[in-house]
Amino acid sequence: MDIPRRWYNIAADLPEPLPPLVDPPERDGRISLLASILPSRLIEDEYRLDRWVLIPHEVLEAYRKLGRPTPLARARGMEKQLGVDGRVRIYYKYEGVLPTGSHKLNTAIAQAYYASLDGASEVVTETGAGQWGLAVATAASLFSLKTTVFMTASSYERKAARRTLMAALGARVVPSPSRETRSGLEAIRAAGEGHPGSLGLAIAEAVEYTLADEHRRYLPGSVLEAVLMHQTVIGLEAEEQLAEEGVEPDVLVACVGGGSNFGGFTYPFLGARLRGEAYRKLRFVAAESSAAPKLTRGEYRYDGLDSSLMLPMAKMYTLGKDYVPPATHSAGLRYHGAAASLSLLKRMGYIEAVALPEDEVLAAARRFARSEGIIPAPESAHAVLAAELEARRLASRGGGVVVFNLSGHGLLDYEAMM
Amino acid sequence: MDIPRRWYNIAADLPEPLPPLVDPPERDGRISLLASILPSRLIEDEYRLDRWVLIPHEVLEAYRKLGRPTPLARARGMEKQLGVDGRVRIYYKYEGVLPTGSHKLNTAIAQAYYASLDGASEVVTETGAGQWGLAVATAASLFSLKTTVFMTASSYERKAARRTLMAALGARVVPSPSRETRSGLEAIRAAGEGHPGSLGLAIAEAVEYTLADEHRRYLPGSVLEAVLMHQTVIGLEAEEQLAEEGVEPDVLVACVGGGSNFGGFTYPFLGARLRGEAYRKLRFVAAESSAAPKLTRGEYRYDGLDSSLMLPMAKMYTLGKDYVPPATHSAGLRYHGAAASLSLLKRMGYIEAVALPEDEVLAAARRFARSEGIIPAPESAHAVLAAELEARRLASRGGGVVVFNLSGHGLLDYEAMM
Amino acid sequence: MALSRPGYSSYLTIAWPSPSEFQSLLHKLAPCTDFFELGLPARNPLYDGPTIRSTHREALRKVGSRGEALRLASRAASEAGARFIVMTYLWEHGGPRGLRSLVEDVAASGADALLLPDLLFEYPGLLVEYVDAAKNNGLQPAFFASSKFPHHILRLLAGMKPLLIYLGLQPATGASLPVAVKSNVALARELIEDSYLLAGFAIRSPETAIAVIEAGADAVVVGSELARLYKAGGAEAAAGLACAIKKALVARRG
Amino acid sequence: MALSRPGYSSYLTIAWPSPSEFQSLLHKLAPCTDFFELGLPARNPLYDGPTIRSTHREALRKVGSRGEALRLASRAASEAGARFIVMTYLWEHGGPRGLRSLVEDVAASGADALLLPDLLFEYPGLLVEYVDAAKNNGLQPAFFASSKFPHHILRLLAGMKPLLIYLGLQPATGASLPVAVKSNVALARELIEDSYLLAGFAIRSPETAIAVIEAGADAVVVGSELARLYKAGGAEAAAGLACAIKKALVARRG
Ligand SMILES: Cc1ncc(COP(=O)(O)O)c(C=O)c1O
Ligand SMILES: Cc1ncc(COP(=O)(O)O)c(C=O)c1O
Repeated sequence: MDIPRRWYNIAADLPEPLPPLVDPPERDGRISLLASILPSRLIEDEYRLDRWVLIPHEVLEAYRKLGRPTPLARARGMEKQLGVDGRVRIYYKYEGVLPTGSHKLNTAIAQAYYASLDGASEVVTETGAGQWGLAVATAASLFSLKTTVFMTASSYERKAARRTLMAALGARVVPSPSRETRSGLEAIRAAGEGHPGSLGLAIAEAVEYTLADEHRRYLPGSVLEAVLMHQTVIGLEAEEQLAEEGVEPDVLVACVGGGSNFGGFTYPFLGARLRGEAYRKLRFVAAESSAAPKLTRGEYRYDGLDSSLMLPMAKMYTLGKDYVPPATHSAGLRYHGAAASLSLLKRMGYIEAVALPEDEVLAAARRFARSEGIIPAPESAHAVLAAELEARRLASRGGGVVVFNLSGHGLLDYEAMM
Repeated sequence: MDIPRRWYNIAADLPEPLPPLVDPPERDGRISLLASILPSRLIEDEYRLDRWVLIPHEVLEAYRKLGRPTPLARARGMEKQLGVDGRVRIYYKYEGVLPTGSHKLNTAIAQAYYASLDGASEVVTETGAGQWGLAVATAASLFSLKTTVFMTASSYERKAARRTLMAALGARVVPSPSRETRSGLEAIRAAGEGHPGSLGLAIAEAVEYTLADEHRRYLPGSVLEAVLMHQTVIGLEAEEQLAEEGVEPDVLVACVGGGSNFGGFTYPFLGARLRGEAYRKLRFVAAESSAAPKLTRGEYRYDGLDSSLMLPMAKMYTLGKDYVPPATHSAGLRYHGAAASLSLLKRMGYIEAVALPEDEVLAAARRFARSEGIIPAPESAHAVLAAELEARRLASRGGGVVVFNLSGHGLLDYEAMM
Repeated sequence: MALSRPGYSSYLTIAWPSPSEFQSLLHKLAPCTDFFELGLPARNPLYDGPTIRSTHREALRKVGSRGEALRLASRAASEAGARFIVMTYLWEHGGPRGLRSLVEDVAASGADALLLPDLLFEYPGLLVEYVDAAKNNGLQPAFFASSKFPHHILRLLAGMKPLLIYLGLQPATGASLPVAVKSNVALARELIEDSYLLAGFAIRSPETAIAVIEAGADAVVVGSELARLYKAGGAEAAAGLACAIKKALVARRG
Repeated sequence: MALSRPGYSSYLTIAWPSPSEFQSLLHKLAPCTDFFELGLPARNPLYDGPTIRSTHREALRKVGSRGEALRLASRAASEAGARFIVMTYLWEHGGPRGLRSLVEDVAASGADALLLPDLLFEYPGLLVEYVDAAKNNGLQPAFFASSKFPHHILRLLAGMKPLLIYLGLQPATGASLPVAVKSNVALARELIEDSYLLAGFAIRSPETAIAVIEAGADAVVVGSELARLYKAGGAEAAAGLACAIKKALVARRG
């Protein structure tokens, strides 16, 4: 099997048009800000009419060298452990083989390449636990770009591993709030030196820092349609791999933070379904954290992509941009909203969602580690648990095939496993 | 490209016969002990006349699901960073895509499967920093075996990540010295509770613990010829991948702890060279740590595989079984000897060796991370530095192709990068 | 009545900067404008950029009601002898329940069409009712599509014989035209076959306009840049750009 | 003179447990043994297992010199009318410089061959000299190969017309014969063509012996198990196993 040559843009096949990004009524200029801080080719990807978008050669090369195609594996150990073997077949697509250990690299590579096309010298982003920051630092180094990552101060202290790794990659990791931006200074002035930081504040700092120099570009890690599109390499590979196995899935499962691994994994299948070409009975299950249950408990409306309204608003399922989720190990699923296309498809009933509590998720992670030999990222473990539930359900109805996306490994999240 | 179906046994092609394992004159019965604690199929692999050994179906399946074939990548960033681009092409084979992050899993899977063939219920091993222990815990869980890992007490305290991950996989991780074995109790009695442990002691405990129950098997992580043979999947894949690229290498480089990733990577090429079939001018460079410079400074003689002479002796380059290397981050390269076949080939001039100091190695690791986007394990970084040196040398002589094995990622060794 | 190909359209917010200035600006632009797109002042012009948004805010202070605004548009256009379509967000008019009366009012103003940018995004189920209402009132339907739009819906819209399909290219604000914009226009052209394709957003020079036309659009519309120029250099400056674009298009058709 | 096919060989350490017991044990085994492999007592019998090693330690205490041991072997064998080869480590005889005198002494003892297990592993460069010395002294060469052995060297050895090539199967100590042992024997057979293939180590029952012969060996040798049986049940017990194996082999040839 080879790497797909094209990304899939589901907007072309949606049953209804995708509501566009808009400026907040009370805060103009967010869209044009976006257009001026993002790599311009990313903006193009975000506003693409084409169903298929050619993956640039340089990105393909990087995909190949970093481990794409990623494996699709039969989860025989999991089947046995669940007692569904013989009736239900479970497969998983494994993105943890990528060097930063998660799917985040798929879009980071494209975005860093795009920044280099703009003649940028530096990329900038924010990070919580560090998955995205590490992916950006990695991708940036591949295209010889400097990296500055605003890392929430509390994570900066507690997540020494990813911070050190980013630094080893040459990234400058700045605890946020910092004294490098007006937003940072204001926060420090208001709350004192001990400010733990927040993702909203880190975004504001990253954007402000990006704006201060025209050779900087800001890279977003999820939620944008372009990001979901970049991730469709996952699903496109999976589709071909399942075909090679001669397998027709009954349910696809992935976890949802902003929606990029879910969209990346399911959209190629969902698109074929929407076009009426295949997968008539295929179900799509989104596994979210009960700490941030936007798809199951959120409202469908326009809301800010970030709490500080630095970025535009999207029409999506949201818990409100100021929602503060309870502490969990799954930092990547704490986002308050879900990508516009995913929200639309959920709204229309094409996608089902389930919110899962962390203790059960981590128990599933342990079961999976023992039965399959891979320690899942806490985020990805939501997909594991949801897949277990689906497998059990199928088993009680005569059998079937569950395929889920294992978006990353948990080697650096070992505290979650304690 | 598909996974190789067979392992390659270089003993069949060596220019001179491989000196066999022997019992220490002063300590009988080590070979028969080995035969009774190892999985019997592993013993068969260790005493194999065949040049090619079929990989069991179950092992192949596990290889596939866990990410084999692993990628072979062109290191364009590294070429550019070294200033040799245009003259020297550098490639690396990347074993870090495997779920525990290193090549160790290639043999752990085979060995755990072999243990299951014996009807064993539990596998046992020792570990220092935890790479091998984690690989065993992972492989064992795939074959539904219990795992007990004796981890040197000092690492047990300091390496919480790998310890926790092993536990998450269901392994019982016991700090050594423990109170579970006679050897452990004696060590505690002699040195008190604060005993930091040693690999020799951990081996002694693991062997003793294995012997206490016939359903236990002991799994060795390197040095044995069978282990090197299992690792030849690396080189066999690389050979095919290079052929697909239309590339003929000039130098192959890998790091050496006990020799398993070096042998696994180079032997398929070296074998073809020994048989006179190809690679007439190919050079083979072993990168060792100057903290344990057996190939460059050791003696070629029979010596114990472990300091406590629990296991037999092998004829090898050795610094003496009681050699205590200075502290380094490259725990996997601190071994006092090198596999028998590797030592023989070094002795005969087929393999060159270079000992590298840790500070330069870690600097190379950082350069590689920045230019290639992968954070190498400190062990693997020795191969990176040696490859840099070879690339520079080739560049000054008109150019060529360097291929090295990147045996693992350094995500869990971030302290080394600080 | 069909629109000219290639065509050039000027967007203005009705009553901006004031009713009289609006009227004279329209007058000034009319000779170089094939048809106007006139926006009803809105509280929340959702899909518009900052420049247009501010025109809405200012215009809102100048006209009291929809009726008043439409009468102003109607008067200005007929005095200038210009064709026009009206653009407004359905949301501003009470959503679905406001549709029919809105269509009637717009039809009464002499507009060729009513363009509701939020129709398909926020009220996709209202498509048939909108087309029906438009036709019943002597309007041709006009549709707003984004550059991230389902292909089957573009085809469906084309099948409804609209006056035009407006393709929003936002937010391509770079100086040179990004490749994706060209490919979006070309693909839209393919999907809607010979329907009239009006492309807008982010056009501010004759070169860009030509590029968009060459990619497959029938017409381009300029809005923000006209407002900016007007603020900077008055009606002359705005008309300068409009006429330069119109000239370039005519020259190209040659 | 060629060895019989299939053949059975008993290994004994010369002078173990004592010169006289050795002599009578050999006598007892002779009727069922096609040829003996007699080991010169060694200080460090490198490749041998614990049982044989202890026989060496004990025997060393009973004989003073190589000459004495060889005379004992010679006498015992001729009295029993048995053929024998002598096994010893070259290392024990001063290595390379001791080779010629060792060969002469062994030839003088009436042995058919001198087997030096460490020759090819520790002194691979001495191969030609060994073959030369052996032939000059009326001995046929005999070689020891392990089950992890270069194929080209096995072929080379076969080309030297040896009396036998001994294939060490160690340390296959399981009850049933592992698959690898069978495939090793079969492959060795293929590589050495019709050279005489003697297989040893870890054989302790007629069944294993038959299996090894069926896999392609010409003969099997038993050592450790004979020593164990002798210690446990005397010469009768040892002969019991030897004769059972011999009988099984003959029956099979039937
Ligand atoms: C391993 C992993 N999986 C999933 C997610 C969730 O993000 P998304 O929904 O964009 O895939 C994250 C985010 O950090 C992650 O790190
Ligand atoms: C990543 C990595 N590379 C290399 C080694 C060295 O071992 P070997 O020489 O057996 O490949 C180790 C051992 O732990 C390791 O973890």
